[in-house]
Parts: sequence; structure tokens; C-alpha cells
Amino acid sequence: MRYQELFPVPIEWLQDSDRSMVETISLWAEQEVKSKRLEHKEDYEGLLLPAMRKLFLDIGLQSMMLPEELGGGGIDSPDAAVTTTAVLEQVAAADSGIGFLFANALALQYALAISPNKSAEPLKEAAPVFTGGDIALCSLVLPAYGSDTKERPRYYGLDYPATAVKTGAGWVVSGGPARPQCCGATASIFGVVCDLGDGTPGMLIVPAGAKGVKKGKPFKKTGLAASVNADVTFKDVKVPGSALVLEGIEALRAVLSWYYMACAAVCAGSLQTTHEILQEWGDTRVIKGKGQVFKENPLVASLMGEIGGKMGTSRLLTYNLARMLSRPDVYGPAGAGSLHVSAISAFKQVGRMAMEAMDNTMELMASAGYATEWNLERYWRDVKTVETYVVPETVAQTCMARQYFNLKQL
Amino acid sequence: MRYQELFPVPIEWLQDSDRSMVETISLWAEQEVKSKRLEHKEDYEGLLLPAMRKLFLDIGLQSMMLPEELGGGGIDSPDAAVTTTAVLEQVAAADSGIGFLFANALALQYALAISPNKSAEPLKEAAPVFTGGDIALCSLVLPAYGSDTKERPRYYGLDYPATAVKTGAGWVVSGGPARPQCCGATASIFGVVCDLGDGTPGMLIVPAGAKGVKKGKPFKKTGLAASVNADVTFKDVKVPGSALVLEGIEALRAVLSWYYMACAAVCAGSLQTTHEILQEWGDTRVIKGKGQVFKENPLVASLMGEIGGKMGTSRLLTYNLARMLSRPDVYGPAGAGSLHVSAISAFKQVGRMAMEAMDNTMELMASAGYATEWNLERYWRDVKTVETYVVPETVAQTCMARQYFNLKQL
Amino acid sequence: MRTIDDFTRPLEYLSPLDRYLGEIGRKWADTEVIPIRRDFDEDWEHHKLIEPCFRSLQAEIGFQRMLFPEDLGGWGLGHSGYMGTGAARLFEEVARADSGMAVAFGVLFWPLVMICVEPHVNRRLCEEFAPMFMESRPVFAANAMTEPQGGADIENMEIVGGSTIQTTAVLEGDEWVINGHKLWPTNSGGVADLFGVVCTTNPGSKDPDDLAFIFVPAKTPGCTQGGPYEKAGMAADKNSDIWFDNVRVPSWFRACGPGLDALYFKEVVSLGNLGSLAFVSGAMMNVWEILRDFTSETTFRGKPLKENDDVAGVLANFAGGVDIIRVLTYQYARMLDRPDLYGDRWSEEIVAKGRAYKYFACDKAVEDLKKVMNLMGAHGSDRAHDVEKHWRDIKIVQLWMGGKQLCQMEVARWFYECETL
Amino acid sequence: MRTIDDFTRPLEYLSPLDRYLGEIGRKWADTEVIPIRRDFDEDWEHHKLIEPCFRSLQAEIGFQRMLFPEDLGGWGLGHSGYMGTGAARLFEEVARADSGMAVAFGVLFWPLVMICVEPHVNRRLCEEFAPMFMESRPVFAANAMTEPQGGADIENMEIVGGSTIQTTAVLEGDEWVINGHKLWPTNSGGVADLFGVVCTTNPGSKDPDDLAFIFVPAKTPGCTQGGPYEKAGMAADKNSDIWFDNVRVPSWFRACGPGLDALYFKEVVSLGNLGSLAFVSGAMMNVWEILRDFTSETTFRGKPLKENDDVAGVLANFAGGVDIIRVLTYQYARMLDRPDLYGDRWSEEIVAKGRAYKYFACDKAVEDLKKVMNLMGAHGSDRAHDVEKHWRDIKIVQLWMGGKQLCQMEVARWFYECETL
Repeated sequence: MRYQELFPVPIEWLQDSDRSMVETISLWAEQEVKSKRLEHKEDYEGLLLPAMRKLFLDIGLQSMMLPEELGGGGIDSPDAAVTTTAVLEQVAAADSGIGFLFANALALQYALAISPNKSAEPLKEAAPVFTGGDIALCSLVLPAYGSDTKERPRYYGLDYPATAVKTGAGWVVSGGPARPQCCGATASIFGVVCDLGDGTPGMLIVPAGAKGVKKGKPFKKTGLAASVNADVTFKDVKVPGSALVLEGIEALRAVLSWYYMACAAVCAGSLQTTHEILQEWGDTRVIKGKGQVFKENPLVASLMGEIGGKMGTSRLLTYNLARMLSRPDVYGPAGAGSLHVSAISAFKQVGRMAMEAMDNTMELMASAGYATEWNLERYWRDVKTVETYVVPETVAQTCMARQYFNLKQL
Repeated sequence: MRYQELFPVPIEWLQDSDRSMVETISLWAEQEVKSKRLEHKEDYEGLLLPAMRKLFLDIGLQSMMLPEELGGGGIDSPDAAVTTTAVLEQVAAADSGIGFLFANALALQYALAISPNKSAEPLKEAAPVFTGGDIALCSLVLPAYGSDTKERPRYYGLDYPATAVKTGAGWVVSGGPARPQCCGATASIFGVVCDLGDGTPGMLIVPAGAKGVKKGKPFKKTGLAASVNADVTFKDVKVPGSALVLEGIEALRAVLSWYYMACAAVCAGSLQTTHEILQEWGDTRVIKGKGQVFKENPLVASLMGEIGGKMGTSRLLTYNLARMLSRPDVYGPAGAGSLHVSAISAFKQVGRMAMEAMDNTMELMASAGYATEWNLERYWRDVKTVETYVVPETVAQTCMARQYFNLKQL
Repeated sequence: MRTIDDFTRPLEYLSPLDRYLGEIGRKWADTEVIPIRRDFDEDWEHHKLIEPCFRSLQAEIGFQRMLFPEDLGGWGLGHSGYMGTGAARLFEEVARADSGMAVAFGVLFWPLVMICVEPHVNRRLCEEFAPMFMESRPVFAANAMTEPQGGADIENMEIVGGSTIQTTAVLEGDEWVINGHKLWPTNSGGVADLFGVVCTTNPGSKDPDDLAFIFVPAKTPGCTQGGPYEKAGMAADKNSDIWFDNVRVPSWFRACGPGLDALYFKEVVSLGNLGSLAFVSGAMMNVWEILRDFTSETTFRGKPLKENDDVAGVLANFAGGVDIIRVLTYQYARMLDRPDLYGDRWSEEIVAKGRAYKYFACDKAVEDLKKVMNLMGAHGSDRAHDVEKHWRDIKIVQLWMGGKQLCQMEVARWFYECETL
Repeated sequence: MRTIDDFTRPLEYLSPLDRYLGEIGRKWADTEVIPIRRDFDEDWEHHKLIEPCFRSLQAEIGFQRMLFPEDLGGWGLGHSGYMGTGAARLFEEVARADSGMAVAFGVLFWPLVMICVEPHVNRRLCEEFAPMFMESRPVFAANAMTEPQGGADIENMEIVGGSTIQTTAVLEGDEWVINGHKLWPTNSGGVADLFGVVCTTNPGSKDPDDLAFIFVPAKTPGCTQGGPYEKAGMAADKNSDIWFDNVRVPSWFRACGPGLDALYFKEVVSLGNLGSLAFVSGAMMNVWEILRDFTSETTFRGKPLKENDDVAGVLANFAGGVDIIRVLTYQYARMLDRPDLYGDRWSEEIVAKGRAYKYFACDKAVEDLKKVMNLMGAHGSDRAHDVEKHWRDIKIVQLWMGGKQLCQMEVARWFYECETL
């Protein structure tokens, strides 16, 4: 039985085109990543970059959500939510790090091409970067903890990574060193959330090559080998007026809702491979010197049951969120309080369940759980990194409480 | 904002008739239960029985799922899954115990009127009990832990509460003392899961008044005041051939899938009232002698965020299960392995999350959490009782592992 | 067969009284309480069944005297150097039978700690109140702390000092005149003969000198109590409202005096946390006994429950948890018995660590109880097995004394030197 | 400012060496390891950075000698009566810097326990191997237990005895001839100079007499090791395959003899659990130090992180957890130091309780580390803060020695007297 049938979601939401895309991506996963792992481990040049080229350029994910008339894949309606969720699940099953990079691209392209607040000019400006035939990594730069206690506008208590000041027709972006969500050292463009001066949040597209953009030295992190990350400083970076892709809290929340959905899909996808690894372990391992097949031991089985339950629930939560985001006509705008908080909640729950399921799987596999040879521990490190990067738990909880219990001050 | 909007589910699955029913039931909840609580607490005669009369007879839930031609409400297609879930959520919001009794009726009526394995005769035989104008409580009697180690056919390691032997046109049911799911002392009919002799499970309808049915003395339990429960013994109870409402493992699993859905809805509904209680507490309480409104304290808020997340997830899981059960054409039969295990998983997760959310709410309310005056602790006791009654955790985990990891022996 | 005595205790810490206290407590529990405790829930209002159990424990055996000096008829536990470990053992045995009784019994010593324990023995008040506790009936005392507004803020001394206390004490001549309204004290609802009342001598002040701990005999004119509240469990522990309407007591009924009342009141918190730990330990050991028997007699997959690996996994987690909680309980008891090594019982460090152990033990116990209830199926919520009883009771222990959040703040303040929490 | 020394230890248990061991270990960690540990992950294969740290700890300071008798150049810890608490303190300090080093360091004593510790000192083998450990370079030993099939079953003595052991020892004249294949031992991969090999003298037998613990110097002909495995963490701990191909050693290289090898091998399990507890305690205390500083310097809502109540809640849970794990660590150490009070170190009770404490501590630590990583946001998974390092390392401690399920079965067997698990 296939993973998708073992852990059913409302398939009525999937179109045939989605299904065939899933097939394409899982073929890519097998041929370009999984089969080459023993040889290349997590090598960036040897394994991940070539795989990304195939995926982003040859298969075309990089421009999937841009309109056809601009050379994109034309999946530029809210329906893209379900499609990209199904796609991301398969990408992450191959490599959660690549999935995370795609999640960032997706969030940015949503702002450019799908958001109700989109406008033609920024889209036209940015499209060539994605359709130009070169790999174009991108990253969001989001509000984060700060380092001083000065009074200033903050986003749910977090400092804006930069400020943007309108000067004539353009903007001047200053701030940092800030930590991008991913590939600060390799990204072509950044979607930087800025304080537009009066505390209004906006997102501006800042090309990595723009004058005044300084990339720090790549730093080490626990996972996400596909993301070569470095802190970035913006020193009076001049960008055109069209760099402002969104303005205002609701528009920003809409982008984040999609981003959380994409990151939930990354976690859910990692569980698909976790299941594959544990199934093989459980089938072949023998314990207690009684020739008892591992999975048939009741204690092992009880944990496998819990693990499976979390796999199924993670898929359900992710696809439900995708469905709600794909039908603003039914469920309202992605930036509205209730949907935005549903997105935060889904991501936090899926991230947590994914970690629990992987932690338990590692416990069942004992030393094979942490030996790189078995390939489980890389997903475990990656998903933990995603969980920590996307939103600090404190902020997620505050946003949820604010909505669910009508807070006024926090 | 209403609870349903705070914690959205795929509303595309709800019909207008469902929505109006929800309104009717919540009106009943307010008038017949919540408004009378301070006076009657959990009194059976004074509060619960009258409320059940209104609900089951006047409003007509008792026969809701029977065909119109037999005097029922005619909601006798699989669509009933979503309808009854929405209804049960509101019933349980008023009293989780009454919700649990209805869940038992629902499971039995599914077997009689909706299951693909239903047959006309048992339905015709049983219908009058529900449509006769008297309150007719019913209870499933399910396999449970045993008290000896004899070799005999078991259901996932559990002993059958009784055996049924075919004698001429009828059956002779023997077994017990067995613990019914609910109201062993007050039920009119039992749906007894029996070993049909060769280890094949079947469910037989045994009228409480039948010769040989002995009810024990009502026993004390932690919650579910609406369920006056007692152990039941079946001493050579003769029932007609039509008493056999289902036969075979898949048919039994189908009934249990619906039962798990209903019990998940009971847990989800209890959370609705939990939210109401916590919201009021959070709005009115002041702490730290600083005039800080309770809910605006960051630590309180962080816990409120977690609580809300679990409320939303519980609703989502319950409605997704209901949807899948309502469309066998799309998701397959309710008794098939994957759907049955999805049902077990959903119930276990919802039950667990409901307990976590209530436990955390009690922690926030400190002594008001366990004082009966605040009405929270009764739901906490009820839901815990439901969680323990419906399926032992060991069995749930084994069933899930069996499906998710392809076990052969357990 | 294994018994609860197989659970670990730091043997080097035990008081010379340990065996004696343990055996008496165990016998009392097994013969007088456990056989009838199942009906305590319905006895919450009138204590027809519960009162006789208190009578034998406190008056006949005489445990209610133990804190007072020997020459006043007490057992001198207050200066024995073994108050902590001795109390822990006794509380475990009582809570094994019924946590509600353990709470009511433990709390009777709470106000007495202020005057019976070295280095702050108030000899005159000991002489004044000792006779009351030598009577041949169960005698209770209670701490009147919590108030309608602010609730546990009274226990939240670190942050609000006494500034939120609304109950006032005014010195008129050689008498305190007390006015105020208290909620929730254990042993209120008509049970206690003596209250220790937390008052302010200067409303709104944070100055420790203005917090007064004053003794008020329950029969003093102007002191009235409401009826007990109905709760999810702990029927033996009566909680209610107390009103003080121009209540007059002699000026020397103040426990330790300006500054010292506030200081030593923190010791009351430490002992409350030790008590909570012992209640959890005792109740959990009883659940373990029940589980041991239940999982041996009940079968699953044609084997005794406990012989199934998945069941054994849950059982192992439970037993391990009990052992760990018990070790912590005695470690903390020892820390209170040896201030020379660990610091004063009222020091911020000891208070904070007691909070940390208490809320850990309660959270762990509640989680583990939930899991064994799920394991037991319908029997888990069946009152016939008493597991659900301990679950309801321990839940209450988890929530009392200000609840978890207050504990977390005190722990964070001490370990991280937070300044504005 | 608070330091890790503010975390509770049962002060009455501490060895006379405690302060000395602590100060030396702390200084070594702060000056030689912590400044460079961030690059250990990439050093997993060649130990260019790691080896010098071992050199100073084991050879220059000389800790690798501590178990041997004084007259052979050792420090006599094996008969000091303080092996447990002494080791706990030292392991804490080493693990505070790097758990991988602590594991490799701790495991070097594992086989030596069989011959250096009262009451089963094997004087002849002490004399044979002591000189090796007096050298001025870091010298390691390793226990070769786990095998390709069955894995941790070797540690699962209760149930399979030695019946699953495939590594055979045949006595030919006055020599053992050993053949077999072992996996995973810490300090394999070319590190160890001496192996303690778990063999069977009678394949398939469950008879304890047939389990042999035989010493094999790594340079013995026929003993070959593979290259180290790459792991999620613990770069300082090398694991690999070892093959024994007609390896010959003198007959008296067997540790204690028939029956006794199997018996005292359980003591190795107890000490492994004590080590694991101390590794967790030390690593968690270091994370607490990092958190203390991080949450003081980083701001949220315009305040230092730690001054936000929600953050403080997480910080409190973390600090409380560390304190509790540390108390357990020393309680268990004391239980090993005082067999007169608590029973033999190899008794089923001591083994089972060690398993229970170990898996509790590991589970709790991993959960708490996950929460603080989520609290820290991107910094939580950033290697610059070393929190994620300890998370990866402690996860490995959680999984080693047979993993959690094996622990649960041993705990259940003892506490519930299960017979068929």
C-alpha cells in the first residue's frame, strides 16, 4: 500500500494534474537524490546542487507559480496551495532542505503572483530572475529577536530586520546583520520584511547583488545542508519602488500563512521517508534471540502505532490548511486572523508531531537511528532546523492566544 | 467570534440542514442544561433525564437515523456522518455524558440503517424501540480484557463479552458479566459483539428485558453521570435470527469506525464549553497585584495558545473523519483497514488533545478548575471516562501499527 | 512479592522515627481507611465516614500533637532535626490511603510551624495553643491566606510582597482587630479550631514589616465560616469562605513579629511543597500496588496483562516515575532538615527548588496516571479500582498553592535572576 | 551570578576528591575544549583537534589511571568507596564540554571495572594491564559486546542470557582462541588498545558459566578494526566493526571466570547507566549556562528574553529538569558506592533502577532541549550556540546501551516480577 493510501487525506481536493506532478517529483527524488545518497551523503556540490538544478530548472518548479505570459508554469491562482503542498511533500521526502528552499520561493512567488495584493509591476520586474534559466534561490528575511530594549515598532515583539525609507520613486533599505530563513550566502533575491518607517510592515525584494548588500561568512547549523546560510547586512540599499511587493499587516500575514503551509508540507514529506526507513527496519530486524520480527513485538508495535498516527495527522492538517488557503471565496483571505492563525497552528502541530515521530523512530532503531548510513538522522536534523527557523514558539503561541482568546495587549 | 469561526473546519462539507440542526441543539443546550446547572449540578432525575427526553424524543435525535417510512428522521445515508458529528459536538458541549449515550445509539443505528451490510428485517424489528415515543437508551457491549489465559478466539487479544450459538431460526447468547459502554442499568437494548462460535464476530441486538439478561448493581465511575452503568450477564438469552445485525470482522469494524467518529465528536464538543469557560476566566481575572488581566499575561497566553491549537486540531480531525465516512464512494468502505484505522487514530488523538487542553485549562484556573461550581471539572471527568471506555490504548496502538506497518501476527 | 517498600529512598536520611511512623501509618491506612475510602466522595459535606478516620489518626494515635515541645505534651518534632523526613514518611502513608486526608492532616501543622519550629519557637503561643491539640478529638488548624481578588497572589510573595492583602489587622490597645474575607483554606468549612491569618497592618504596603501572621481561634466572636465547596475530589479536605468582622485577639497572638512573619511565612511554602511531594509519592505508590495486582489478574492476548511487552512498557514508565518522585521527596525533606548544609528553609533557593520539585512531581504523576487509566480501559475510570480517585486527587495537588505558573515564576526568578517577572 | 554549582547535589554523598576532581575537570573543559569544540563535528574521522584534548585529560592530568591500585601507579578509585560519586562528578565536567569525549573517556574504564573494582579485583590482570595505562599518551579500552544479529540482545541478559552470542572462545591448551564479529563499541575504530570481549564458550547456551569476558589487546594478531561510522553527533566517540579471526590470548585473560563474568558484567551495565546520567547532567548544565546568557542578552517585546513570563516558564522547566536529573545522578552514584545499604551493584534491583533513571533522564533532557531550541528560534539550531550540539549528543546517549525498550523491559521485570517478557 502506498504512503498516500496508508495515510489518507481528502483526495477530493487533488486534481489529476496534481497527481501526475507528484509522480514526476517522486521519480526525481528516487533518481536524483535517494539513489545517490550513499555515495554523496549531504554533499552540496556533488548531490544537492545538481538535484536542485533538475528540480528547479528542468522540471521547472522555480517558475511554477508565475503566469504563463511571463514564462512561468501558470499555476498562479490560489489553487496552487494544494498543488504545491502535494509537490513539496515529495520534494521534502527526497531532501527536506531542498523542500525548505522551495518553501521560501513559494512564499515569495505567492506575494508576487497570487496574493490579492499583488501588483503587475513587481511581478514583471522579478519574473526574469526565476525564468532566466539560471538557478535562483531566494529567502525571506523575517522579524526576529533583538539585541536592545529601545522603544521602537515591533512585529509581535520581534524586531524588524530592516527599515525601508521612501526616497523619490524608490526605497532605501537599511538594517542587519539579519539572519535570512535560508541560503543567505547563495540566494539571488531576498524578500525582506521591513518597517516602512511608521511601524507598518512591508516586504521588499532586494537582489543579493544590489549595492550595499553584505553577506557574512556562511555559518554552521545543525541541518539543512541545501541551505548555505549567512547573515546579511543591508547598508543603504537602493531599490526601485516596484521592490515593495506588499504593505500592511494583513498582506504580510497572507504571505506567512502560505509560508507556514509550505513548511508544514516539508515536515509532512520528511515523515514519508521516515516511514519507508522504519518499515524496512521493522521488517528485517530480529530481536530477543527468539527470531521475533522486530515489528511484531508488542512494545515496538505500540510505538509504531503512535508514530503512524502522527504521520497521518500531519498530512491531514497540512492538506486541510492548503485547502482553506486555496479557496478564499469559501474560507476568507489568507491574511485574515482566523486563517492566519490556523496556518500557524497547523505548522506548529505538524512540526512538533514530525519531530516526535522521528524521535520515536530513532529510539526504535537505536544506533541505526543516529548513524548517517541509515539516512534518518538527516531528516531529523533538518526538520528540527525548520521548526526553529520559521517562527519562535513564543510568537506562535502569542498569535494563537491573541486570536483564540481575544487578547488585546500582547 | 463564534467557536465555529474561531476554529474553522472545511465548511464546504456542511449542508444548510446541518447548520440549522446545530442551532436547534445549541438552543436546547442553553435552555435545558447549561441554564439549570447551578441548581441541579449533575442530578440524573432533576437535570439529565428531562434534558434527554427533550433531545431524544421532542427534538427527535433518538430516531434521527432511521428511515422515514419506519417513522425515523430519514437521515439514513452515509451523509449522516457529517450531520451527526455537528450535532454531537453541540450535544456534548451541553453534557458530554448525554453525548456519549447518543454516540452509542448512533453506532447501533448505523449498523441497522446505514451500513452496507444492513438488512431489512433487523431494522424493521428494532425500529419501534426508537420510534415508540419512550426514551430508548442503548449501549454497545464490546470485547474487553479477560480474566483467564485459556486458548480461545479473541478480537485483537480481547475477549468477546459473549458467544452466540445458532439454534433453529434464532440465537442463544451467553456470557458476562460484561461491562457495557454505557447505561447498563437503564438501557433498553444492547448491541452485543459476540463470538459466533468459530471466532467470527457478530453483533446481536439483545433487548434488556429479554429472559436471561441480568443487570448488576449500578457502579460508581469517575464521570458520565448520564450513563447509569452496571455490568450485564447474558444467561442463555434467546433472540430471533433477525437479532444478528452484522457478521464478520469488516462489518464490525465499520460500526466501530462510526462509533469512534461519534466519540471524537463528543470530545471535540466538550472543548467548545471549555473554551467558553476559559475565555470568561481569562477576561475577568486579574493577577500579580498589577491589575494585569489574566489572559494578557504572556505565560498564560502561551498556554492559551497551545490550548486553542488543540481545540482547532480536534475539530479538524473529527470533521475529516466524518467526511471520509460520509463518502464511501470516494474513500472506500468504513470497515476497510485504512479508514477504520484512520477512525481509531482520530479518536485517540482527539481524546488525548481534549484531555491535554482541559488539563491545561484547569491549571490556568487553579482551584476554580476543580471546583464543581465552575463546571469545567465535569467535562474533564467525562472525557477521561470516554477515553478509557471506548478502546484500551494497547489495542488502538496495535491496530494502528498493524495497518501502518503491515504487521502480520499481532 | 514486591511491595511499595521496594521503591528507593535515600536510606541515610531517614529519621530514627521512620520505621515507627511508617508502620503505624501503614496499619491505620490498611485497616481504617482503604476499606471504606471509596465512599468518601459522597461524604464530602458531612464527613460521617471521614471524621472517625481523622479521630484515630490525630487524637487516638495522637499525631496532631507531634510538632509541640515535649513538656507541653507534644513529641518535639519541631526541634528534632527530622521534621522533614519524618513528615515525608507519615504523609506518604496517609496519602497512600487518601490524599484529601493527607492534605487536611498536613495543613493542621502549617500555622503551627510558625511557632513550634526552631529557630523561631514562640514559647508563649505554644503554651497557649498546645492544650487545644492535646484533646482526645481530632483538632485542626488552617492558614487563611488566599483572598477573593488576586487569589494566590498572597503566596506570590516575591513579586507583590503583602501589597495585595485586603485583610487588615489594626492594633487597638493590646488587641489586634482583624477584618477581611479569606477563601479556600484547607480545614475551613467548620473544621479548624485555629486559624493562622495572613493580614496587613498597612494596606497596600510591600514592606515585609507590615505583613502580620496572627492566630485566631475559630470560636472568636466575628469569625464565621461558610459551607464547604464541592470539588472534583479530595472530599476529606474542606475548603470554604472565612469572614473576619472586627475579630479581636491579644496583641501577642502575632506569630513572630514585624519582618519575621513575612520571612518565616516562606518556610510555610517550603513545607507545603514537601507535603505535596509526599502526597504524590504516597498516592502513586498505592496506584502502583493496584496496577501490580490488576495487571497480574487481568488478561490480554491470553496472557496476564503485565506479560505483554507493550503493557510492560507503560508499567515500567509508571514504576520509574514513582521511584524518581520518591527520591526527590526525601532529598527535599533532607534539605529542610539540614539548613546547615542547604540553607534556611525560608531562603529563596530552598523555596524555589521546592516549587520546582513539586510541580515536576505533580505534572509527571498526572501524566502517568492518565496513561495507566488508558491502559486499564473501562477499569481505569471505574471507582472500584481507586486509580481514578488518585488521579482526581493528585490533579488537585497539582493545582493548589497557587498553581503551576506561580511555581514557574519563582523558579525562573531564582535560577536566572530575573528582576521584573 | 548563578553558576552550575547552584544546582542541587546531595552534599552528604560527595567524595573527599569531589572538589579536586571538579576543579580540574572544569578548568580543562573551559580552557582546552569549549573554545574549540564547535569544530569537533568535522573532526569525527581523524581526531586532529580531539586527540590533544584526550591527551591532557587522560595522560597529562592522568585520569586514565584512576581505577588501578595505587601500588601499580593508579589512584585506587576501585576500592575507594567513592567510585560512583567521584566518577559522576568527573563525567559531569567532561560532558559539560563534550558528551562524546565523556563517553569515550568513561568507556575506557568499562572493561577495567571487571578487574579493578572490589570485591572482584583480578590482581594478575591489573598487573598485566596497568603499565599500558601509565603511558604518557591517551590510552583507551573498549567493551566489545554488540553483534550484527540481535544487536543489543547482548545487553539483554535477563532474557537471552548468552544464548545469542556468536563470538566464540575455545580453550586450546592455555590459550583462548576467539572468533567473531562485533559492532559499535565506543573506542573502536582504531582508538582502543585493549578490548573486553563478551564471548560464549558454548554457542547457544543460556548457562551463565558459558559467558566469558576475555581481554584482548588490540594489537593481538587476528584482531582487526574497521573505520569509524559517521553519526549525528558525538564525534569524539568512535564506533566501528571489530573482527576476531583466531585471536589467541592467554587463558588467564578471562576476567573473573565461569558464572562470575556473567554476574559482574551486570555491574558494567549499572556503571554505564551512572555514566549516562552524569553525561546528561553535565551537558544540560552547560546548556543552562548558555541559556542564562542568551536570554539575558537577547531581547523580545523590548525586554531581555528571560524577563518575559512565557519565556521564563520554559526556562523554569529547563532549570528544574536539570536540578532533578542531577539529584538522581548522585543518588544513583551513592547507591553504587554503598552496596551495604542498597545491594550489590550487579543485583537486578540496582541494574533495573539504573535503567529507569537513565531513560527517564535522557527522555526528559531530549524533550527539554527540543523546547529550548524552539524558544531560541534560529539560534536554537545554530551551531554557534552549542545547544543543538548537546541536543544531538544527548539523543545518542538516549539511544545507546540497547535503547529505551530494553530499559523498559528490565524495569518492568523487576518492579512487577514479570516472567515471560
